[in-house]
Amino acid sequence: MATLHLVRKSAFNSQELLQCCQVLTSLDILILIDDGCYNLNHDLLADIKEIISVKHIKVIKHHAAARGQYVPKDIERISMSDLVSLTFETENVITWQ
Amino acid sequence: MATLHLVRKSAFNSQELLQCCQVLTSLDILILIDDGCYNLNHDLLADIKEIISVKHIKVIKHHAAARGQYVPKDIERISMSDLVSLTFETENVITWQ
Amino acid sequence: MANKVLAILNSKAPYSSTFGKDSLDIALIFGSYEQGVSLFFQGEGVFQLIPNQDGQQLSMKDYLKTFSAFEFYDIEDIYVCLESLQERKLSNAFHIEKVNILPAKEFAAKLKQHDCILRF
Amino acid sequence: MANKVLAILNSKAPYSSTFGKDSLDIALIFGSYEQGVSLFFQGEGVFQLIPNQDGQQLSMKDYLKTFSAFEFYDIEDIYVCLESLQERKLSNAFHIEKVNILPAKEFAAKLKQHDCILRF
Amino acid sequence: MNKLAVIITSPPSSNLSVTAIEYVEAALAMQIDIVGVFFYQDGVMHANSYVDIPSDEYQANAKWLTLKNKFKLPLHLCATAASKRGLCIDETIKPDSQLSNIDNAFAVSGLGELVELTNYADRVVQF
Amino acid sequence: MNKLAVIITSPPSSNLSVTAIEYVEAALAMQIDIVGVFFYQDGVMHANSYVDIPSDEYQANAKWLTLKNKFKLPLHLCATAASKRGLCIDETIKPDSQLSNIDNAFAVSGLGELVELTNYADRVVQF
Repeated sequence: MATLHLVRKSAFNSQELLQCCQVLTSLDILILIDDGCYNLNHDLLADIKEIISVKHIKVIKHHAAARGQYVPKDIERISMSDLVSLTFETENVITWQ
Repeated sequence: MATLHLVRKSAFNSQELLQCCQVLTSLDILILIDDGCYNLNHDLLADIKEIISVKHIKVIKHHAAARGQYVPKDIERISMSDLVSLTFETENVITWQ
Repeated sequence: MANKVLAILNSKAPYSSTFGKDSLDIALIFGSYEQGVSLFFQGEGVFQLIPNQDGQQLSMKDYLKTFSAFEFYDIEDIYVCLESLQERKLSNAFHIEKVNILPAKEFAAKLKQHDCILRF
Repeated sequence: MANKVLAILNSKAPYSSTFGKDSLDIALIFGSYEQGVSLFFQGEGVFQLIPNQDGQQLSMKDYLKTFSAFEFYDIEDIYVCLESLQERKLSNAFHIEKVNILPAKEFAAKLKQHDCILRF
Repeated sequence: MNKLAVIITSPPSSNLSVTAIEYVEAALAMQIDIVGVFFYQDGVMHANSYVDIPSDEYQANAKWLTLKNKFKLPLHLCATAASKRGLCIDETIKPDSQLSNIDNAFAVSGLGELVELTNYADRVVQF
Repeated sequence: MNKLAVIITSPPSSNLSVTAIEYVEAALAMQIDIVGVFFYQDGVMHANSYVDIPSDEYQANAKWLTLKNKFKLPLHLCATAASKRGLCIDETIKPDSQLSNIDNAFAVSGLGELVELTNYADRVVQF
């Protein structure tokens, strides 16, 4: 069972990413979206990489770019259409907002 | 110059108390109000006691009681009228919400 | 056709926002339609379960009292995250009965069994 | 009679909420009334100052561009909390000029000199 | 065919709503069957015809009307959430009357509609 | 005499508004001179006469009317914030007309009013 996690908030100011991390399992996919893009530079992302493969961490491309956030090469930048596809490639969705 | 700080949020889920702590100086007064009452049991309160006297930490009595929060004996429980008085006994106010 | 089973993940403290009440309304509707619904409490959401609360002191209608009607609505799967309790130095005393405390890993496993997960 | 001097403490990231824009509107009104106004950035608020942002990609009118008009409105006291930058691993590059980086203690001292402090 | 239900809880003044609308537009462009969009909490403000956003800013409310007209997208408004936020849920006032401030693209519903959508959809996404 | 200005940014559906109103009531009872209450951001919803909260819940909007009538408390509404949130800031519609949803206890103002209040008050408190 893979869950799609949409993280919309910054871990620098709220617990959403931490709580997501608490329920994350190895096949899950994590999407950084809206202010969740600030998490690209948060230390918690290292802990998350120990639970899921870095291939399973993705960021909405224009959301990161709008916020001036540098996206490391190993993190995939996706579009809204990609996000729609992922919604049906996983079994359920949790929105962390 | 004493500032009155109204902390309305829980430090377990947001940075308001930490940010308040960053700008707190020795004569300031800290009021735990609304969800700020949950901070009665947060570790950050110990750091705050090193900056201001525990006499300068107060909690809105019915806000803590409504939330089932135990108030240690050394922390004064105040009413809304007390809060109004404190507003004019200090030089300015910051609402952390 | 099997009915979908809903999980509601409660993440907000009870009084300052309407999230807890908005979440409860959904749980009760699903219950009254005889649709499976499980409740999960994590982070600040655990404050919805602690004892000795009294929203009336805040001039509110205290929706937490309605939690005692869960059994009537066949809402029996109630889970709270152990780590969230520990972070807040909370005991296992709750204002309703039959709350299951689960470590994050088991909490996650239960949560992910649901077809639909809403978070409030 | 001396005019009151306003400090605005900005604490939210720029795009997902309207706080940054709502705060800016107040700053510009005070500026246009020739009332003293100082701007402080702390916590997530520091993201309002970083370079290479582009709200248009979010289909927004990018209010951050208006920050370049601060000098025109005689808004010259702009302070950012050093600790907030460090927590977020941010450098001292900003999209406007003349931003003063202050350690928390000095940031606090400047802030508390104001008669009225609003936080957004 | 993949069936999707969407729940909107962010107000139109927030950029979070732009994200939701872009997601819905992308799904429609991919022929996903959106069985309904349910507006709850502050999301109900999307149905308020009195909302007046400056013309050079994003017009979330108008976007929903366009999507409704082009794709027959079902838009459901939670009546309880709406009446708490100044939408005129008065059954004696018709949606097309001058006195109603509810856009007539929206169907006034209850949470029962959310039960239906959840049962019918393969995925439910909250924005 | 101590002069106080209050800024309200929380919506009536939130218990944070109860706190604000209790604070204002306490100040009035202590003969504090409240030079004005300024409603901004989601606070403008307090002026929406269409807001309909169940009768057994706290009636924030009605509380403001009572305070206004009893103490001549000046209530100022930020027009820009209000029009974005579905209040009918149309100068061709009078506040007492059936078409306006702004409670006539509230004066429609701009941010300039906030400058005045800040200048005139000894303390400004934000809720």
